[in-house]
Amino acid sequence: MQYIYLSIVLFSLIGAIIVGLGCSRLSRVAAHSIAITGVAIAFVLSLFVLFNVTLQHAPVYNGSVYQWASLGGLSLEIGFLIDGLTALMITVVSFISLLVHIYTIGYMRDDPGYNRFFSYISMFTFAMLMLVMSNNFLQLFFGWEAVGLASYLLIGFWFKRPTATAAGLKAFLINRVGDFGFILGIAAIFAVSGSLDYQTVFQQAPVIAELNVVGLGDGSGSMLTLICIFLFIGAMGKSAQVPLHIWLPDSMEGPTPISALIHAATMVTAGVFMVARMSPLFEYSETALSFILVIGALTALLMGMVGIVQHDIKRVIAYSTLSQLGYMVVALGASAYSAAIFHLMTHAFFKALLFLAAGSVIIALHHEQDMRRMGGLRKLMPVTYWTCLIGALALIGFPGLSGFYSKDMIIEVVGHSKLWGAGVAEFCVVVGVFVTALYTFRMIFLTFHGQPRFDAHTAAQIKESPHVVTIPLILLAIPSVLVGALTVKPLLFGDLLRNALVVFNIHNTLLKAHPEFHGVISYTFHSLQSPALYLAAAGVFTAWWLYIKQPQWPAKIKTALLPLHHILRRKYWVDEIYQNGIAAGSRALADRLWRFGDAFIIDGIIINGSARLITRGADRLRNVQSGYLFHYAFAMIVGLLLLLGWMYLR
Amino acid sequence: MSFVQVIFYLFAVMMLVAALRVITVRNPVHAALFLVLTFICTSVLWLMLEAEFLAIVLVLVYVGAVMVLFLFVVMLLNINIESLREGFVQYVPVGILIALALFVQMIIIVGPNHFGLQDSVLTIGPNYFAQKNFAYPAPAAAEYSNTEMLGRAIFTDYLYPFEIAAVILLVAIIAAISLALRKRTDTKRQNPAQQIQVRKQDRLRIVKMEAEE
Amino acid sequence: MLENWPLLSLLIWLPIAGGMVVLALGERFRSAAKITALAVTLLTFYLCIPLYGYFDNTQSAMQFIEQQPWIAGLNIFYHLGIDGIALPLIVLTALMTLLVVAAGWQVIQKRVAQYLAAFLIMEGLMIGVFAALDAILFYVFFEAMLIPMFLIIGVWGGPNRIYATLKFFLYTFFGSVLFLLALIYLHLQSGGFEILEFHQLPLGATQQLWIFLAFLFAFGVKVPMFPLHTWLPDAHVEAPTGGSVILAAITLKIGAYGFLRFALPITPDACLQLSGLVIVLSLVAVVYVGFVALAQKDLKKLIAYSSIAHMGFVTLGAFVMFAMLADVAPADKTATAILGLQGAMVQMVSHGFVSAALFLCVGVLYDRMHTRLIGDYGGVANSMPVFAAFMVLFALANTGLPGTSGFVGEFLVILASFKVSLWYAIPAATTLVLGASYTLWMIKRVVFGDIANERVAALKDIDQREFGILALLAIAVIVIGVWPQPLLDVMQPSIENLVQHILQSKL
Amino acid sequence: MFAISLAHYLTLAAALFAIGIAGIFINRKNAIVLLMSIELMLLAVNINFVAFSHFLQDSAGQIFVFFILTVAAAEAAIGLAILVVLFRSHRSINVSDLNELKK
Repeated sequence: MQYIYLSIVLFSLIGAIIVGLGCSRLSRVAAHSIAITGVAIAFVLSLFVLFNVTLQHAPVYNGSVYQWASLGGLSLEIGFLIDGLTALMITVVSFISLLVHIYTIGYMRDDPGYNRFFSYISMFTFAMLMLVMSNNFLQLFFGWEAVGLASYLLIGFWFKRPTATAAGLKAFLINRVGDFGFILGIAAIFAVSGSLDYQTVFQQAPVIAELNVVGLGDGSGSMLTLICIFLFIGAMGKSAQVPLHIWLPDSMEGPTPISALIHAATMVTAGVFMVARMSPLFEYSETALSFILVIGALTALLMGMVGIVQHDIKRVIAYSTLSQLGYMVVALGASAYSAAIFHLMTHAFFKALLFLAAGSVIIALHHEQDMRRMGGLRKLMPVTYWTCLIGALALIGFPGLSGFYSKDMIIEVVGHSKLWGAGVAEFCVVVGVFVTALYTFRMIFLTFHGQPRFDAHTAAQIKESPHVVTIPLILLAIPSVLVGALTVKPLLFGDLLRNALVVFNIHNTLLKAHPEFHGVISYTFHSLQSPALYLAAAGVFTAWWLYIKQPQWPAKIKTALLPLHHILRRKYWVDEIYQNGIAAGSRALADRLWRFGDAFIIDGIIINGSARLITRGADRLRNVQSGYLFHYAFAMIVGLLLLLGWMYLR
Repeated sequence: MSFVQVIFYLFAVMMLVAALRVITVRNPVHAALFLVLTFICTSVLWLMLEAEFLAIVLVLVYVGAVMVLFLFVVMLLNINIESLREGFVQYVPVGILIALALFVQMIIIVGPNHFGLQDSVLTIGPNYFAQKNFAYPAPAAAEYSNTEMLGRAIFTDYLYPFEIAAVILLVAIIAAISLALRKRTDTKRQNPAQQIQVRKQDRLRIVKMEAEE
Repeated sequence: MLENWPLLSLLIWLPIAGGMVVLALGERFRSAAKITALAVTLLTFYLCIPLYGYFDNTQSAMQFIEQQPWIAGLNIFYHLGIDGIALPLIVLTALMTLLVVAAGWQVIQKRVAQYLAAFLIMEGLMIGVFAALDAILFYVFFEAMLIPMFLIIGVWGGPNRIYATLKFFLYTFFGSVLFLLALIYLHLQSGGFEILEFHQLPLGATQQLWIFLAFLFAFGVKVPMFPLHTWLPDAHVEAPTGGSVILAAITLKIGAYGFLRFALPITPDACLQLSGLVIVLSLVAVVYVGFVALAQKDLKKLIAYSSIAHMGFVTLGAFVMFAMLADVAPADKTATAILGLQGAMVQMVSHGFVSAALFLCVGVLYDRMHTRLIGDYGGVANSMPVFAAFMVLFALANTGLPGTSGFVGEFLVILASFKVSLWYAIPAATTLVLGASYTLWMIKRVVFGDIANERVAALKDIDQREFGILALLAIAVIVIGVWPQPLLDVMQPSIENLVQHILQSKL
Repeated sequence: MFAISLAHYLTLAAALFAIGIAGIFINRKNAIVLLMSIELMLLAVNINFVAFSHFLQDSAGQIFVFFILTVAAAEAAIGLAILVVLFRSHRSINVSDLNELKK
């Protein structure tokens, strides 16, 4: 089995390396064949592992591959932990990655960086697989940073565009802010437990929970809370939670397959996955859970609202991603880790679907992304339309589709949470349902319905995308419909994740919401009674009213609610705060420090100052050196006199 | 006053006077000649101290060679004496003052009592020259040879310094020659090597001319 | 067969002799001089293989010992020997000189033979510093090393080279004079100059304090530590590429090596007493210098400042365990100390590779464009794709990305400092953000973007020679990042031994 | 009996030395006389050596004088050679003109 686990990661790595090194020499067909083969093998093996874990109830595998470093009694290893959570994650990751690889053949057909792109996405897949399969914090951090790197390279893929490189840099730096917290969290774990191995650390969790932080305030802060918050800061960076979210919308500068792969389905879920993986630690700290709950809820609502006013089709989906990530984080905060993972999985499918569908529209319109210049594409691109509609319905939680189960569960569990901030969170997620439906169907209606808003010349050229694009869409549409109903039982109520997650009874909101599970059908009907469904319907109706029935209304509403619209258009000025406050501030600080600290004080006063002092002193002293022989003779004789005098007086 | 004392005082006074003249006469040639006189007086005093070899060397080498060199140089160079004597009078008082101070100090410090050769602390006066707890050395035996003694010492115990001194002298010779030597460009002389190497075409030029009518 | 050879002496004197030969060949036999230089560096590097092969990394004692009386009257010996701390640095030196000779192959037009000879002699002297077990021998190599570097910057340097060389020389010399004073004092106490005897020498608290301050100045200048660092950017900016590479890769390490070889074991109690100062200075170097790097407009200055920030991690790792509370269990203390010191050592080796690689990259650009200003570049990736890939890789290593060597040292040091105190770990961890900011912002402005001007458009991608040099460094950077264990294994016993020694009070 | 004691010689040497010093001051511009004054001072030292050698019955003093004579001869030779060169280039041996080092 160990070799199977190893091959899962290695095949995608080998693909990345071969394509990357042979970048300019390999033909395009060879490049994508190699990369796709690597990921396909990874996917097949992951599927095998998943079956092994679910159907044959294979025991949890926890073994090391090689020793990375050992020093002073500390052993750092690279190894795998394979349980239900990992198996599920690797399957989702490799599946979506595989589809994105295939889709890329069509999407990037005309791009000069074709081979490079395949190398990057294969490397990204490798990094993400390393992250989820890790059995220790070191490897987790490795994968954590490596996906950040891949996203940096991929967002800035079109490096000639200044906006793209800026967005890549921004993504990396914001992620680094998160990693700053994350590495401190890891260091804290090491400091208290002396190990970086999951198993060892989790076993010590009860002990760690008793520890207090030395040197912080009055010494009564809980060490575990500190660790959890540090770790969660890492998750905030990677999963783009407020206020570290700003990189995600900008990352839409990258090619669309990347938006699907990284910024919808996999990388951004790393934070959610990590918190779920760390549930044995987070369970001990209610403070940290409250913190998570509030951050998630804020992200869910605020980012969804921004999505309503976006014109760029990809940005709408990006804000939707932010909002949905907020939902997952809320679920984590409510200790419903399995619900978060469940939503992570369903969201991966339908959000990848939405992105790829949006990409399909974008290629058809020759890289036009503004929805104000779309419309009426339903007839022209039927496959894209229908698959996109499925994705949208799944996103808003249409009964029976995958998003319905996962999102509804999150809303329910938040209602049962007793933590501080749960009330706010519940309000946010419930209102969020309406908002989600509104922006999603606004996008659908603007893009596919109504009158075409592009010129006839363009219209004549529009045709359905090639098979390499539509097949992945269809392949993603299927799980978007089915996966929720099929997996709700094993994921939420079965024991697939039981080995991986730890939930205290006192926090077990899932159990409170559904003491018993009577099958998918009754569960579906039970959920039909919840207000969420009707809010979603209201959202769809509003969108229909505003953008199909009365298209002049949005402008009126906009003028009526101008301040609110302004706030949303400016995205709460967070970007401006970062740009003008933090970035410009630190640049100015850097400049001051350099000019004042280094150039003026150290170099100017201390170094050159002492040199000047010596020069001046020497200038004075130099006059003694007249150059006349008799002056020196005189000095010698005076010296002789003094010497003799000294000898006498001695 | 014994004969020895007469000789000593005679030559001592002569030496001091000659030395004074060295530094005060206007003409450097005279100064050099007075310096010769100083040396000669000194060599007499050294004879009295039974340092015969050094006394003779002083006359032969110093007077005979070094001082002649001085005279050569002085006469060789066309010296403008007047410019050199600028400020002469002005500096005389300072010179005398410092010389006196130094003299007093040296008498006190380098004087005999400082080396434990006299028992009193400091007695400048008639007793200053008296030798107290320190015997006069006995006159040397008849067969004693100062030269032989020096020779033995130099070629045994002081061989290394002797060789080094020789090298120093050699260096001085070479240095002096190389410093003072200069290639004169305005003299006409023959270079036999070049003369031998001369070929016909260097000297002979055949010019074709039209025959004159 | 080779194990009985005086390998260390060979490693020291072979390049020096080679340098003399190259010097003698001179300008008239340019190509012969170049080939000789390359052959000598290759041979020297080849000699490192038996050195590594016969090195026994299970024991902490000095190995390959050579001892001859040198100045008997003062008990000064020609005493060589290495342990696990010196070995990686010696190998690094040999490798870097090889690369520098290769890098200067076509670039240097003026006085090639002298240029190469300076590097060869420098190589021998640097290896001598790492191998010396006699303090005076160490000092002689330590000082003599200044001369070739002085010439390299002063003769082949940029327009402001005189200022830079003087600053470099005076700074270093000031420190080393104090170092000499400390050595003389130690000699008066012990009667010899054996470094290993100094380690055992019982010293009082005040004595240790003064000796430590002398060491702090001497090695703090070399490292360089925070307020003593301003010579480095100037020297780097003016130095030719090879000079920068050696300066960053090796000479900075000599400062840190001095701390490990002298300051820590000779004056452990003073280290304990002043550890707070050193740690604070190191953290200032990380944060303050990180910010200063952000403001730089000159590529080399930026990398120079980044070097200072990275060397801050070395001193932090070397001193952080002293700040542990007294009531911590000894085993815990030892473990943290090993973690910090190993981290510092790995950081040194890694920084040797990464900064050298970055300076070589800048050199490649400078050779083509003759400017170091970031503003003159832009969109280099368009005309030099292969080079851009290397430069991005090294930049990422500079930001401490896991999987590259830059990560290992920083990670270990951050782990160790958190173990000591939260307040040391937080500023240290800011390097993740700051390092990424200044490095990648530079990359964005230089490598990415559209072609900035026609000069950039006309750039030719790297040739095979440059490719080989950069590829070698890239492999080293990745191998250490993916599997640091072999490197750690070499150092482990020596570091354990050092830790045992320094955690025992001499009082 | 009032024999010639060591003190006589030392006093004489001191006087000679003082005259040499005075000579340096008085003839501060004439390089040749400066050299002569130096010879006077050396001679004074030599007298001391010989006198001590005689009164202490130790030949080392005379040996030393021997070497001093050697060195003094060398010094005089080189000094004069320098003077000649100097005169050739400056047309003067005035010490006040010799301050090139300062420039």
